Amino acid sequence: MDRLWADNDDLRPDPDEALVVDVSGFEGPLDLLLHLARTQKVDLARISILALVEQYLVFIDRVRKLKLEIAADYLVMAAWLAYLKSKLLIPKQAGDEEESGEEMAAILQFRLKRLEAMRDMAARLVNRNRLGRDVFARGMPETVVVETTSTYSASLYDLLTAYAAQRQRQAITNVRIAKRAVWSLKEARDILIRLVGRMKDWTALDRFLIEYIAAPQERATVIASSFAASLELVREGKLEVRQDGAFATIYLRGGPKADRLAEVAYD
Amino acid sequence: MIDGGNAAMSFVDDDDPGGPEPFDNPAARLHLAETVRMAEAIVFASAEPVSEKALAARLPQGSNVRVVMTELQRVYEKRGVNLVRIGDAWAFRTAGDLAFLMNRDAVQQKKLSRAGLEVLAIAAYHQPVTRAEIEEIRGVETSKGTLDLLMETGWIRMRGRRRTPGRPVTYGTTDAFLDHFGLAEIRDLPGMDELKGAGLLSTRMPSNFQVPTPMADPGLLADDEDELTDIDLEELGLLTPKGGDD
Amino acid sequence: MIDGGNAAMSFVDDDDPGGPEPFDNPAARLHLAETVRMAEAIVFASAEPVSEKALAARLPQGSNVRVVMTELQRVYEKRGVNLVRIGDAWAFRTAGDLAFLMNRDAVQQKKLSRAGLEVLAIAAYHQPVTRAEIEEIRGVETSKGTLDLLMETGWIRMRGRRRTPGRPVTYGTTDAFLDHFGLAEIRDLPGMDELKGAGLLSTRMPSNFQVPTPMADPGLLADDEDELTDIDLEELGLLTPKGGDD
Repeated sequence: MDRLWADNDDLRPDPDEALVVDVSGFEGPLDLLLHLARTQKVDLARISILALVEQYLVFIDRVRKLKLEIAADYLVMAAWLAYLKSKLLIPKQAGDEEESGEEMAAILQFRLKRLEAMRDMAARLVNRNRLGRDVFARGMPETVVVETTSTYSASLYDLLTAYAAQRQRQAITNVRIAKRAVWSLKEARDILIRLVGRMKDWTALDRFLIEYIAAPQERATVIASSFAASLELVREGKLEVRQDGAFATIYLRGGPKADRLAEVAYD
Repeated sequence: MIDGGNAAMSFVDDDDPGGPEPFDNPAARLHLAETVRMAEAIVFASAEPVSEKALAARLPQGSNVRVVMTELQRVYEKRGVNLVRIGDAWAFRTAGDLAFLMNRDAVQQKKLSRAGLEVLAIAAYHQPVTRAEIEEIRGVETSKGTLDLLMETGWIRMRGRRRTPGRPVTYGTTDAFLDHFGLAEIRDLPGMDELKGAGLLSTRMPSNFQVPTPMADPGLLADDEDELTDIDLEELGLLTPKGGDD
Repeated sequence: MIDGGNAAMSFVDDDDPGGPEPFDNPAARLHLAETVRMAEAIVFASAEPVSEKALAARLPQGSNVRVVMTELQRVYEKRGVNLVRIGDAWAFRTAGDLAFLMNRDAVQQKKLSRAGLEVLAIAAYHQPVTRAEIEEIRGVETSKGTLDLLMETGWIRMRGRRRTPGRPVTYGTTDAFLDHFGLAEIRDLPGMDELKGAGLLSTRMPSNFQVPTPMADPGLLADDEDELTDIDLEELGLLTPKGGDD
């Protein structure tokens, strides 16, 4: 809950140090990738995506070997990157309508650049002259200048907080929820959207997922949940699924709705 | 009243509100000076920004609030206290260059966590933005309570809903955010134009985004290529992760 | 330091602090101007009058506090705000002739009580809703005063009567409510998933828990709702009975 306020923010593991292999200090797979990209010590526009993919996969392997608990996001990303790597290494086949590995790499690079830009902007923002720290308001206000339209004030946040707290109090909350094995349908859905929802390329996600989910009892739930979630997303037009024959690899890619959502967003 | 104000703005040069045009008349000039004094007293008395609407209600009828405030801003430009605009409200704040003098007494403020700061920056630069978009940009689920606490701090707010299927709630920043970070408006966020130009404020990769060349290091890649050409694609997918062991 | 300040006073003419004696040197004059800016910021930001001793401690070493403050006082002499000396401390005050601006319509804005917020939120999400239903949702009796107060704010209104035994009055929100909370329409209120996503609602709610989707057009009567008639309004005491003087 209090993750909004920093305590020991800079205690991030250094993935280069063999002894410290832990993802707990990272804000998800993209953050880890960005951190690894920085170790290439070149501009993000000039990093080798292939080398980056390699670094990530090595890192995840090391973590798995030490049997450290690792969030599903990291494994899904590993699966996707392993796929990307195969695309980058195999020349594009003639008549292949799929996006090339280079295009997939470009999208990854774009996402890394965008995240890095937001980090930079966040840093510039906190270093501005801030009210109450560098710049001050009148310390001895003489009167309350108010808009005469309303005597009472409340913010939408106040309203929603009051409502949520009240409804929560009244609801019977003694329902116990069993600890999930790995993935709920919702988790699978969220992760799929976040990782492949907007990818235009056919991705054989399940194959790579199997590779990266170690425990056999987890495989069943991961595959079942991600398959069920992908069907749901297909129905909503956010995802497309392709299978060339019975028991053949299942490919996924972003559907037409996934694109439209993004376009409307930034008109 | 504010509309009237904007219309009258055309007579006045922003950089030189004391120019000849509107103040030719000594009586008009005196009148403006008196209105400026009144605005000064009202805004100075308040610790919170005073909206132009509230000012218009208290200044003599027919006052052009924007002209008055621009003049007052000019008067305070080089002083130890400056008049700043926050959205469509005005406030006096100590001058930024005197921060060294002021912040030694500042109450130690809680520091935003990295996650909190990132969500705040994304909400500011990408607004209106949905939670799913924030998560897409960060590549990670937003922990429960990050948005909640940012809303409690009064820096971000729910703005409305995106007019798309599912009508997701959108987030954006508040005037308190502008006030806290010393911004007159969202357009003044640092680096806004560069980010826009680079296409980094879009949810999808823009078509003009420079497609990088992962083969920037051709030597390394060529070696790998030779080694692996014989290997079947399916096998490769399964074997790849183990390649990292050696 | 204060003594030093007083001693230096003898060189300066109060009415003309820019006189020849101490400011002959342009560097000294610049230095004074900068010190005046600092003093201005310190006094402005302080929550109480600032003593000359406190000023001396924060201004550049060797500053003549009395000279600095006298200069600052001169700057503010004819402005909407004046610098006044109270004993040996300094503070800004609204100019005496503008005091009339301060007291007019100084309505103290009050925060809505917790009960008020709850009833308001229930009226928004569950409208059209009767008082009995509000009480059922809250699990406590709602005092009539709370509803009266909310109607006084102009945020909730009586919509009509439910077509059930007893014909209870139904309540809902007004356009002023949307305006105050920055909502384009009532459907913009976040739903259950969004309340959870923002961290306002626990993710571990019972499966039968629901947050209603507010109606698309709250202006229209629901199927089981009748319009309020003049007679209803009379009964509710909102309309003086025709001819009645009490």
